[in-house]
Amino acid sequence: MTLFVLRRLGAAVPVVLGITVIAFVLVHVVPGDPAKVILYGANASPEQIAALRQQLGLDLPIWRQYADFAGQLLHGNLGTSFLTQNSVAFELLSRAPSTLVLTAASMLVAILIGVPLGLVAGMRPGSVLDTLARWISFAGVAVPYFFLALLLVLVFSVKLQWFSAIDDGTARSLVLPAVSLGWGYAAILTRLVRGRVIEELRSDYVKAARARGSGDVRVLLRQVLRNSSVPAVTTIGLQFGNILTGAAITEVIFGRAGLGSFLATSITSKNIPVVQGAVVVIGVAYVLINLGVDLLVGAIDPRTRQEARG
Amino acid sequence: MTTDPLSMTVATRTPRPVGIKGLKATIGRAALLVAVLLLVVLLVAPGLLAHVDPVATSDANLRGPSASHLFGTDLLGRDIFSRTVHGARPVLLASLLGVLLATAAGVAIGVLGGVAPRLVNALVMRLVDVFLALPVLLIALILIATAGSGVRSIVLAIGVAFTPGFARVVESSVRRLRRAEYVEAARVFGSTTLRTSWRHLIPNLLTEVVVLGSSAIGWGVLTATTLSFLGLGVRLPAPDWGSDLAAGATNLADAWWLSTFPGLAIMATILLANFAGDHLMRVLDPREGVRFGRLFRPAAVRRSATRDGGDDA
Amino acid sequence: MSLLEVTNLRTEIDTRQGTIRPVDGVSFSVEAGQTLGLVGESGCGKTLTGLSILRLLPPGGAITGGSVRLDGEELTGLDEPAMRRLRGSRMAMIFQDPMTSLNPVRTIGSQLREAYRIHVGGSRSAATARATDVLGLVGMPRPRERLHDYPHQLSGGMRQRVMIALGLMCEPKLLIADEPTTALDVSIQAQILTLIDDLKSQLSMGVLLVTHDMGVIAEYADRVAVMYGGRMVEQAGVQELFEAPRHRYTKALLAAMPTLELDRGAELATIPGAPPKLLDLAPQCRFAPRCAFAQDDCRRTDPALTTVAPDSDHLHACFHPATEPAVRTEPSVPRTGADEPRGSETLVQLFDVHKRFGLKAQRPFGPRRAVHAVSGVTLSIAAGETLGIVGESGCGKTTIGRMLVGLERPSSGSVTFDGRDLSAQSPAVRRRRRRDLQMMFQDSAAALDPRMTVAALIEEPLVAQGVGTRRERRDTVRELLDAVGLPPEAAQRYPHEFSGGQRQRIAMARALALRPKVIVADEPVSALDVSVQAQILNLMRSLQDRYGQTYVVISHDLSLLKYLADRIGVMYLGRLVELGPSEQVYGAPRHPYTAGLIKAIPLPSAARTGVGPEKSVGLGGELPSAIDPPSGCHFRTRCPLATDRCAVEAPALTAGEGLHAVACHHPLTTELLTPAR
Amino acid sequence: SADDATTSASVSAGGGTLTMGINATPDTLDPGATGLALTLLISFALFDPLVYWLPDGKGGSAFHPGLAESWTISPDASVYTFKLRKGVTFHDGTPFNAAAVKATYDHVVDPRTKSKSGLGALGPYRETKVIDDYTAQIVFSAPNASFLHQQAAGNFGISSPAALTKYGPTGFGNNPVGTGPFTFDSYQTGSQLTLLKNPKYTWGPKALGDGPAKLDKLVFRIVTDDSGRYNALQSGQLQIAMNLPPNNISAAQKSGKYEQLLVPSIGTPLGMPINVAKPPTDDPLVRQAILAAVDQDAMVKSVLYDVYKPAHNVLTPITPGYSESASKVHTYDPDKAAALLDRAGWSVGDGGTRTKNGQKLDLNIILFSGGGLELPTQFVVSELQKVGFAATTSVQPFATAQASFNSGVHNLGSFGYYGADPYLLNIWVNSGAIESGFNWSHYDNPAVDKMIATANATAADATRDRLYQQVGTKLMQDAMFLPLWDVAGAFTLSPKVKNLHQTLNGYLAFHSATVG
Ligand SMILES: Nc1ncnc2c1ncn2[C@@H]1O[C@H](COP(=O)(O)OP(=O)(O)OP(=O)(O)O)[C@@H](O)[C@H]1O
Ligand SMILES: Nc1ncnc2c1ncn2[C@@H]1O[C@H](COP(=O)(O)OP(=O)(O)OP(=O)(O)O)[C@@H](O)[C@H]1O
Ligand SMILES: [Mg+2]
Ligand SMILES: [Mg+2]
Repeated sequence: MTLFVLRRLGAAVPVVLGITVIAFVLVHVVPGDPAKVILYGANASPEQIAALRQQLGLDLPIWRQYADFAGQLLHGNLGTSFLTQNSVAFELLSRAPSTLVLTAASMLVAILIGVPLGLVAGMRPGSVLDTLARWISFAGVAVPYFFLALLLVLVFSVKLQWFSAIDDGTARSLVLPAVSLGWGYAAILTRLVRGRVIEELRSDYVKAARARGSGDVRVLLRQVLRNSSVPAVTTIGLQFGNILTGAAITEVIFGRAGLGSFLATSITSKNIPVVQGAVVVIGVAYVLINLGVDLLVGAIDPRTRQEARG
Repeated sequence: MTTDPLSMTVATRTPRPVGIKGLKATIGRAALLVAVLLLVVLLVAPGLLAHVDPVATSDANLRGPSASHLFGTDLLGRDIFSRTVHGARPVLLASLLGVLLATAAGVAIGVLGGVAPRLVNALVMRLVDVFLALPVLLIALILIATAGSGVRSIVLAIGVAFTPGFARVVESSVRRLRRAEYVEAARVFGSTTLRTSWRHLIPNLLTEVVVLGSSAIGWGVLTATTLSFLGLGVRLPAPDWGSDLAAGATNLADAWWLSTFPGLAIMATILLANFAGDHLMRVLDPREGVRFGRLFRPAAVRRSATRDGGDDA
Repeated sequence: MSLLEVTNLRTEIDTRQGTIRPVDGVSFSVEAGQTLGLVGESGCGKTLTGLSILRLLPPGGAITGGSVRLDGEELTGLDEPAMRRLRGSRMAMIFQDPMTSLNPVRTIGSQLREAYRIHVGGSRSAATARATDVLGLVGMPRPRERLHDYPHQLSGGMRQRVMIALGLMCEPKLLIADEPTTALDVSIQAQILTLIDDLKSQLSMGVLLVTHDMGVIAEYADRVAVMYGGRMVEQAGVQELFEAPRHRYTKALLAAMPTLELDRGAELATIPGAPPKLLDLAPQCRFAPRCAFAQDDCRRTDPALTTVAPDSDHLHACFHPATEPAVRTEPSVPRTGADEPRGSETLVQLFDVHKRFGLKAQRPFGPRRAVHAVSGVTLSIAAGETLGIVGESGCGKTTIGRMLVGLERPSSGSVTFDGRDLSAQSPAVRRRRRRDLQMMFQDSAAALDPRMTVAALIEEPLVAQGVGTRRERRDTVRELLDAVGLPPEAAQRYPHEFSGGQRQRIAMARALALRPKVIVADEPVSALDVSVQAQILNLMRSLQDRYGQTYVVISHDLSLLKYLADRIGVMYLGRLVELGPSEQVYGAPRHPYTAGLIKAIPLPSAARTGVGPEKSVGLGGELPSAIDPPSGCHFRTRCPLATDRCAVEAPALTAGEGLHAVACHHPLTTELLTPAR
Repeated sequence: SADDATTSASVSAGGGTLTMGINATPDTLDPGATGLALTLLISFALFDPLVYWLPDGKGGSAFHPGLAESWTISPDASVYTFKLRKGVTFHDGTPFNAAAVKATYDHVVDPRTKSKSGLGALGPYRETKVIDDYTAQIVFSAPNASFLHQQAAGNFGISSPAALTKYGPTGFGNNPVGTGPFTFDSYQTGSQLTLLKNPKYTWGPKALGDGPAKLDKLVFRIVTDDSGRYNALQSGQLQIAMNLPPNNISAAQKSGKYEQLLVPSIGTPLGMPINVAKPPTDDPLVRQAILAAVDQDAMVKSVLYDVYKPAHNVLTPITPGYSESASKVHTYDPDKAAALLDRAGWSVGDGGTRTKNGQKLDLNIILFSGGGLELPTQFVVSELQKVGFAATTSVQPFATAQASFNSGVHNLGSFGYYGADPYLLNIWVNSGAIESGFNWSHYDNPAVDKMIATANATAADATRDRLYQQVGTKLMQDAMFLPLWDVAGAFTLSPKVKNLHQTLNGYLAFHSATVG
């Protein structure tokens, strides 16, 4: 197991390195002068701007800038926000909990809706329940989450006043954003789990289990459930980044201070260090989460461990 | 009402009345037919459906849906029906072209990665991994911020953001196909790598790619509208579902029609794209080439033909 | 009263194409302590008969008539929960593929316990104890430890033992074994079948042994039931059936098998055509379209199962049964030119060829490991001969074949063709050279690009090599199609529209397109039914007579090679352990391994069954890992004759005077193992 | 949470928590460093300036003693001397004196502070002299008549020198310490800012009330989504929602459940700078035609729900130096616009779009996203189309748009600037600010540059105002800006909220505010 983790971590190194390069390069491609961004509103003279450019190291050749950037990264220093002059690490960290909570809650919504629905539908393909599940999943993928969020607020907080319209720190205020963000993924999971269940139910070992006298429920719980949860787990891992950025709009609508919305505004206002920091953090988080997913899949399916051992 | 590809390949548990089976095929075909027709009309001549100028303002502003304005009017008195119809163009164009771009790039990178020697493969696929680790919206946002606004940027954004996912799938398929015996067989009689790629790999990838691409269109629509919802890549006052939805968002309580119709349009498009994609997946037997004449033939009839042939002497 | 009595059983499956009747009025019975062998070609309804007894039918399937009685109790009327209580407790079923029939994500212990606790209940520890016992019973070494293993950690043979153990957890009265050894090597097959046989008498179970292999039936069944097209066509005691088959189908089936004692010069008898599809069948004898003896009545009415004599237990369903007692009615046509001496000039030469496949290191920065797929094979192949390579799964047969045609490069050693080392030449020359070396793959469905027409497929090598004009190529395609016995219309169709045998013909035509000097055929018929297998083997031989190419035939089936090959090379764990003319290798094997292999082959001959239950397991144990092969002689771990010397010194392949080559310190000296017929 | 409990419980006149929804995230809480006008709103609660400048309630404005009891200005407007109030302490207990004034101003010009608007507003600052403990003198290297206005605008709230040293030039932004009516309690990044009553506060200007603040707690809740603020106001999570979109303001007004406070702001109106360097808007006739073609009054009615006031000038009416006559230079007259275009050689082609030498009369409009001009611009475009213009509008992220404006690829952009003194025009039309500043009209007129410089060197208010009026008129005549509407802070509030005061920059002062 440790071996597996080590190998995976080793494989992740070039990816993380690549992420830092991308973070660095992509942002430099965006037009607009960072010095001007910093001095926005200061009515700065060209000389002041030039001085600031020099201070920021923007006059250095690009590879030197990257070397400095990477060197700082190694020390855990993600730079200083152009806008607030606070450290990027601080800015990200102070917003991370809210986003993580929202992301986790959405995933929970997705799993709690998607997996049972998929199981039930897959057990009886073609049944009324299955048809229902499939329509739900179709609708789930089709409704844009931002539109859903708007509708949910209008109905459940403005009209019915069941949930608060903006975040107030309570779990209750998490319900609407989590549902609007998790709904689409619930739909995806439903489809995946359903397909997998159908496939598993057709497999030889299920036939063999039936030949030993296993009933439907036993087959579902003891034979199929574990195998069928693999696509759910891997999908969540792969979609992690997308859920996180999907949170950007949801966060804005529900007045949550989170990474997603922060990242979006930072990109549009060309707050370079923040974007770089966030890209690196998101990239690394993605790598780590998928490592965790691999471990989890390994725990579910012993064959994958074997494969990794090679 | 099976639309799932997996359940289509097996016999069903209980014999079902032919009517429902037929209906299922009909829905798939109808969805595809409607999708194609709509696509053509919306892209080529939206004016056929809505002859009111979508940007023409009038004094009749903020009117609810009525006979003269099917979907009502907005703050500037523009006809929402016309805006919804004409608004399809940027979204569809962006998602179709974007997905097309991603498909082309993904296939190119995937095939390259798949047939290249180990070192090149590692290099290419690591790069793909890097982009895969970055969320689609993030890539899109950065590109929009770079390339400025307009459909072109959204196309580019979707193209770039979707490419790594495609490349990954294609690469693993190529690697699988390369081990396929018929590809090895080609090596035995001395087919060059280039020829093998062209004759065997790419044609056999095609179905998969078509299916992948059609299922990505829904995501493309969602991404495109998300970007324009954020006010990025928008050209005013041209109609656009995302930005029109966003513009009406504050009016949802008092003038629901402003956001609702663009929202429904997005939903319908994604739904249709998914239906059509599912149908494609069902009718495009991986064992045969993509022959488009086949798309509108009933799936059941075709499959039985192949089955019969398969076991026959 | 029989243990199991099946009367006039009918099963239907509703599919999109219509209603399939895979079990159509089948009757038979199984006695306690007896094995009923159920044979027939692929798709004739054997599996579904077994599944119908358990009532585990595919979606859309239902039993529509007849009765199934277990110990006198009628099963067809039972509700699902009652059936569930029976499954696994009073009757158990073993499936063909042990790889897929075990849940990959659960330990075998938990799967064994589950079977027990469903029916017996009881504590976990009781279940564990029982599981350990049963694993011991099926011959699993160190059963307690194995309980924590996952299926993928076991070898194929061990997995099948687990499957059997699963069946035996509740001591069933009836065991249905559906092709329990088809996926396994002969040596393992013999072990497993012997095990089932032993357990049968030990537990006085009734066994329904489903197989398509007449040899297996002959050795392990007490009584035989032959199915064809969903119907029961013949039933008899095993000896009676082999000595005096009545149904024309049974007779033809027996004749089509290449047997060890079959003369190499003879051509195999074939059954034309293919089994019927079980859809919308006309009321006629289902074998009639393929039967040489069919007459009008056969085509009008479906014959019923009747006894041969009033109080005989030999039943058949044939209007014109065979009455002559001989085994072969269709005389084996002597093969023309079979005795002409083959060329002796060396065409291909392998010299000390090694092939290692690198594996990932176990630890990061740890030593890299490798599979030694082939280690030090030296071999020369003469022009025009047929060389057979035989050995257990994983011994490196395919790898040798792939190196011959250049799909794989040797890690060391050389492969020379016409005296020139291929790997030393420029890629362009090498590509041209490929014309001379062609390959036929095992799975023709996989080896033919599904998107190309047959014409395009056959023409492809010519196009790739830039041979001929378009017109010439078209002519070649037509000629080749004719040569392999396919109609010209086939050219415009797609591979999936053909049967397995026909596909193998297409593959053959393609391999011939470039008029190669050598064709390497990797398991060319192992995926085919006996009747079709015979067609392909005959074809291969006739094409050799016509075009004079050299064959290297790779197979795990010694009897097939004995029939087809001039010389046989026996491989074990990457090494060539014996090499010689096929009669000699078979008739007087010098390596203990070869002898064991031969012994393990189940024989369908009446003579053999007459010998009685001399069913000795040819080879014990299993093939060791190719990553860390045993030191010295690789075979020593399974060899009854092994000495200390064998552990130290690897024997070289040497030929004694008048004897063929063997790599053994203690070669056998037996004159002939089996008497010539 | 606990906050809500207090809110609902506070029915009495004093005490309680007031939660206000603001529409943007403050970049920093250091008013000296900030680049966002919004931070100045918070700065009025935490800091006191030397001199307050407040509306007089009659459309005018007046100076009130703040931390300075009196002040004198040298005739050339380059030396300002302040007599300071005694007995004032900072929130951290540090006594207030001249050293604090010096520390505050030196902090703004410290490069490490990376001050944005403060640095710009301060002008040619040389030094602060500590004459004695309670006399401070601020010296400029050039005449700077705008200073007294500027120092009152919020950027120069006097900061605790102890805290400045303790937290450093950037750390102070997270730990603001002033002398204001509220003390800083906590800031949840990007989410909310909590302030507590400063019980010692007795030195506020009489115009804003007596003694310490009435509220116990003042919370600024960041809700960037427009409808989010309105929703939260409706669900009772906010008592004040700032800058709601006009349709919601109008709906709130109609509902009768909320009160509406519109606080005019000094500075420029919101509008569209017209690029005088890029064809076709390099032609003055075309620019005049644009100004004549757009009916701001109609736009305000239809798109802004009549919430704001239409603008026709480069400055808002309450800004010193605002010229009444400049507002009359252009009036809505589409016929005149057509005539002007005819005269400029643009003739009507097919489809109604004018052409000249085969060239279409096409305008490239660039907006930045979230600038609030999306809908109004579409109105403008429809007006322009009526007289024969064609236009393409693209919306870009702010940083991208800024780069476009500086490079001058646009014909029309979007702009609005808050500034305490008409000297802000310098930022906006100075020829030195084209490539890197805010001169998005690319207006290059040395004469105007000089007039503004002269005005800023003139201490006498009347003379100075006159000079600015001339500048304003000249700018309007040159048609380098299409004004749309006057910016104002819009506050929709629950009727429970009372005793709010307005500031001149369109914000509120909470010195004597109460809830319930
Ligand atoms: N699930 C199913 N749906 C439809 N037809 C089926 C199904 N399973 C089997 N059949 C058909 O039933 C017939 C008998 O199948 P069965 O599996 O019993 O054959 P078999 O004799 O066991 O052959 P094999 O030797 O290939 O295992 C075949 O023609 C097959 O095509
Ligand atoms: N590409 C490969 N990478 C790693 N190991 C391989 C590879 N190809 C073959 N091997 C290993 O080499 C050994 C010999 O394989 P090979 O396929 O030649 O055996 P075989 O005799 O043809 O067996 P079978 O009868 O199962 O086809 C096996 O242990 C196999 O696992
Ligand atoms: Mg079978
Ligand atoms: Mg092999």
